Amino acid sequence: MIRDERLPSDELRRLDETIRTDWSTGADIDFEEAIRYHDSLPANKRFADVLESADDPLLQPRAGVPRLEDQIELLAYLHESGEADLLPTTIDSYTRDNAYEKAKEGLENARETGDDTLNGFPAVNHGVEGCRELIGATDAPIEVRHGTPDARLLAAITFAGGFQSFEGGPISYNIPYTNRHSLAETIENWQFVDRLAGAYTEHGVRINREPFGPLTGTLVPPSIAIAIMLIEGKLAATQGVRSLTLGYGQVGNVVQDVAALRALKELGQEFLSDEVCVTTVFHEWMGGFPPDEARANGVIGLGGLTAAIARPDKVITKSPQEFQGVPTMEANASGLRTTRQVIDMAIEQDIDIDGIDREQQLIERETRNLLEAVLEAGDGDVVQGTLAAFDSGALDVPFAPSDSAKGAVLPARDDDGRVRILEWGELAMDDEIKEIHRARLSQRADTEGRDQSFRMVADDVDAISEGKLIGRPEPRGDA
Amino acid sequence: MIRDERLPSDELRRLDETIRTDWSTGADIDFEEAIRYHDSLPANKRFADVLESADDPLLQPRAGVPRLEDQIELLAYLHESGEADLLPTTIDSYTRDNAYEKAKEGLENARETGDDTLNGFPAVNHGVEGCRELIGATDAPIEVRHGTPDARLLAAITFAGGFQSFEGGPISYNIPYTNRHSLAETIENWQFVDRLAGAYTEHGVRINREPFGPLTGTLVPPSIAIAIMLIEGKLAATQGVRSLTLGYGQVGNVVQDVAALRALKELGQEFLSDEVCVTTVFHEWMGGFPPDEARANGVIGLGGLTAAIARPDKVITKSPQEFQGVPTMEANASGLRTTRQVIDMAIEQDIDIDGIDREQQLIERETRNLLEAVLEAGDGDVVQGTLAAFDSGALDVPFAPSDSAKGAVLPARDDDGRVRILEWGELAMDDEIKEIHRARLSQRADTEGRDQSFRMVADDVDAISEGKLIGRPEPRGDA
Amino acid sequence: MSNTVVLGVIGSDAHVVGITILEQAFRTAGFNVVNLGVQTSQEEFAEAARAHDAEAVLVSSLYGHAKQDCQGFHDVLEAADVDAVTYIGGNLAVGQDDWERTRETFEALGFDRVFDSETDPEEAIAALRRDLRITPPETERVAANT
Amino acid sequence: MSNTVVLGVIGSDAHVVGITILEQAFRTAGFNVVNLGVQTSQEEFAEAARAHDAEAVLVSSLYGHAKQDCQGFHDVLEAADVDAVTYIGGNLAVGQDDWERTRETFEALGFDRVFDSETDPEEAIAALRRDLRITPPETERVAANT
Repeated sequence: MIRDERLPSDELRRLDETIRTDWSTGADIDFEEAIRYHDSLPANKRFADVLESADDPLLQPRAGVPRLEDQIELLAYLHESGEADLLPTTIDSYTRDNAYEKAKEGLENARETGDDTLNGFPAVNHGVEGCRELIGATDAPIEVRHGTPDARLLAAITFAGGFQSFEGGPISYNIPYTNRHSLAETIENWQFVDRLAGAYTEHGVRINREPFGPLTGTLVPPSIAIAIMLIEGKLAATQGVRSLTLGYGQVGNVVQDVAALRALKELGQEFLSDEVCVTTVFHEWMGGFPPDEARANGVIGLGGLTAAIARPDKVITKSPQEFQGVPTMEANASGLRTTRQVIDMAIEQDIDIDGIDREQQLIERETRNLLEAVLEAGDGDVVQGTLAAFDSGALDVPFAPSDSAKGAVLPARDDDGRVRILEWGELAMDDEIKEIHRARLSQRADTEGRDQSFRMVADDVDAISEGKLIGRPEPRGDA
Repeated sequence: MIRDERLPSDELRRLDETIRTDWSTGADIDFEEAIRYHDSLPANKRFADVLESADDPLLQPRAGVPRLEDQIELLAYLHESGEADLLPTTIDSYTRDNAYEKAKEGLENARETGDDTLNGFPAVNHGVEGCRELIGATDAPIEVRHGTPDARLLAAITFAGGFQSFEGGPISYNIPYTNRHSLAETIENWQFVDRLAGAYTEHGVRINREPFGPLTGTLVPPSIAIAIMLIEGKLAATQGVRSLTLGYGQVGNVVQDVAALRALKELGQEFLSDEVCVTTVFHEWMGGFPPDEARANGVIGLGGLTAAIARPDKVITKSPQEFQGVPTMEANASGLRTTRQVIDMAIEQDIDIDGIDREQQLIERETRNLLEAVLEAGDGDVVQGTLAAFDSGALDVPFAPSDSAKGAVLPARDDDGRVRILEWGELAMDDEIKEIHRARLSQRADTEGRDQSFRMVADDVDAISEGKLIGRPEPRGDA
Repeated sequence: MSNTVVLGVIGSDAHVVGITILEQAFRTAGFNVVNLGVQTSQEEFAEAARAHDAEAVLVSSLYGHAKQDCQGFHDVLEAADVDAVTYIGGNLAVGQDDWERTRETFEALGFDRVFDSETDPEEAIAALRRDLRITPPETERVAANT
Repeated sequence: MSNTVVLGVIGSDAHVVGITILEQAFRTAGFNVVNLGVQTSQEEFAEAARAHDAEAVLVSSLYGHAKQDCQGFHDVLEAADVDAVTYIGGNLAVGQDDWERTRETFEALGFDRVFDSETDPEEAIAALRRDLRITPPETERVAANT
């Protein structure tokens, strides 16, 4: 039975050897030699140190193309013209599905035709050497960003290849992405990833790990996101991870977003051991964007302002071309600079908004409800508790495609635009909290002259892409 | 001696007849017929009514091209694609200098070549008929925006031509624009403009008048701008204006901007007679813009957020191409939509920032200092008081090109980015207020490890265009 | 009649928001809803429709590969003896294809109705009531008249 | 020596921020400053320089028409018996002209030094001290060494 316990060294070794045989490039991994490679990297490529020692929020875009030389060029552009502080390497979908043969064909195709036939960088196919060429050619720290339920080989190769930060986690890279993997399975996969990061850490190479906070990116109530961040943080810490960046995706209400980021930081420091350095990352709005670059820039601007007030350690930026999918590198850099300008204009200002503390207390209380339910369900074991809580619906994620989550929770915005819960399913929350949500949603229903219903949910899901925060009904009559 | 007194009807008539002879198109003005024309306009073209009855801030761009058909097309585009609520017609520079012959040549040239050989719409040359074609073809209210010290003929023609809103004032369209007109002269000019607007108002056509709040657009301390708005408002009200939109230009500090807009509204309602409907207009940042559309969008985003909190009645938007001068119509519409998106996402949120009340009190106290000095200097007469106060420097505008202002006041930002006064000249301000400013600037000086000096001023003037709010010195050494 | 509808996202598509809202809407409208979730195969649709004796099969697709995913779908339904009304909705074609052509394509594949991604759930519910000759519940008719 | 500098914006240009800051900077550096403000004619410069026995005439231009505005300027100065160092600074050419050509153009017009709009006031002050062989005040030399 899988539990929240550190994998023994011999188990790590055994797994590591098996995993390396999944694809030919696995053979090139040499742990001792990889440690020496990491030790040879200059200070400005050490992800955890750069992130943890920064005074102001650092900015990071998303970006990945199949060919090595193109990826080098893309990152150089985002670093120079986009003024990105931290760089990404986004992995292609085939690699996320462990379909390395297809990724290989796509890469060959890309090399022959010059087209981007993959939607990201197939790091497993590029292998240790390819990764190191990228690390060597790039003047900033780089994180692996993906969405891979079974990222064991990807981690083994990219760690050996010099990457010092790795996104994802057993819940956050499973529940929102797929229904093809059980939660027990991904927890086991990620125990290996975290244990490997821990092994590097023990040897002085602190690999930064970043659970994916936005989850389904669709009106996720802050306490649900934070509870999952804390669980994934705890699982990673058990395996020896010492640099953890907990994530949160903007919901668009400034007070709630600032409160959530503060709650995330405080609970992270409380819930995780003192050995772990906890930082936070704020994702600019992950829901649907307006099909208009001008309006998209407004959404990005509000994200920048929120970041200036909440001061997360890192911000993942969006581009004005978000609506149409993968942005041009110019649009990507543009999203970075719009965010930078707003942050730099606002961050020295004393902007202290009423009600942030109250909202933070509510979020923390809700999060504690969820965490207690998890610990109770697992008799103190986080892994067993997580499995049981998702199974019963005590822990749930709205709009999750995975069968591992009930998906019974439905969120809706209140009259102030904060995300509340309309349908609770079996979510472990005390009645007082439920009553607070009910009252807030009832206030909105009164304002709008309609009942609380799934219509609010549907309207809210589309609201920002249609230019508003709250999905109000159309005014009636000739107004 | 010119005083703040209503021009007698016969004087209005006499002046009106003289002014009409300044250019051939003046002959077409027929006041009675113009009243009938205004009465025939539908509700959605009545500027004052549309502005005063709106729930949320209305958006208005700047725009003017020489040819009538192009101006019609431009306004239609800004209304439809930019979703502008109120439209502008910006007048060309020759007309602002009353050089109608040159404007005529420019217009002919534009008609022959198709190029925009003038930087705006020469409304005097287009005459009453041309203006009415524009009003008739456009589905929203239109304001005349210009910068003309002697706008008497422009007002007579555009009012008769169906425009119901007219920007400018004797101080705000003189001091920041030119040193070629004395203040006494422009006060006399604008008494006519306001008296004419008042005559329309008496006949049921409420012409909206809008003093130009941003003044020099360069770190103008809020109380100075507000004092001048109140003076110009008072002068206009004396002549019979009943719809007044007082203006204020964003300084970039959210608390100070919100406080200033609230002070402007409250003092406007207090200082002006109850017969006058006072509204406010917020100008997005009028200083130097970053030479980068992405960063410019950040500046615009912060403006939108400020407007969402302060809720002025109107917002004049900027475009991402502000740096390079006149924007394309696409960029102009883009600035409108970026602003709209931020306002619509933030305006329903309860964003109550600490310290706004305190800052508002300070601004109101400063403004009262200035107004009292003006009234005292004029023995109760605002006109004479204004002339005397500008002459002595008791009232002053920083960075004003006009010899009518001392220009001895120098502003600088404090450690929070609020605009304070570093050099007072002879500005009428009590010692306690001066001490507050000194202390705030001293705090900044400490932070930066340098003395308070003109260097701060110079650094602040360039700061936003260089990506920051406050012009901090470059970090020393190898940082 | 069972008033049962089977709902799912076909193919490898993992977009769940649309069917989550559809599920709520149809349930509120008085239908029994079997929500198969995302990444549902043709066979899973057919099996569920037979097992629940469904009167309607509602297919959602948002990632642009609906045409491939639905090839032969109605043969699979027929082979499983499913006799249900079939609807499809979502982003049914990649890129700038015009909607009339898209609709014809999917009608030719055998769907009774084809909806774009802007369609409100109410519209689909109203259509299904017409197709199944169902009278809306009393409360709703009253509400609609106010 | 009088240490007097005459300062102004030439032509129809109304950009006042630059000379406002320059005035403060030169005054702080110990110069007597006569600020003629914006929209100053060649004749007004010459008259003020003669009247105040100025040792330097500093011309600012930011609207791109400096070349026209300065044609014959040094003849006007000479006619007024002004023997002063002359500097010009600002946005001296419209568009993308390269700076070296712009500098040569204005040196050919007779200016002793030509500055672009990015120049700090300190740089102009230091240059003027060199040109006039002035020693900076004691306090400033100390500050510069810390």
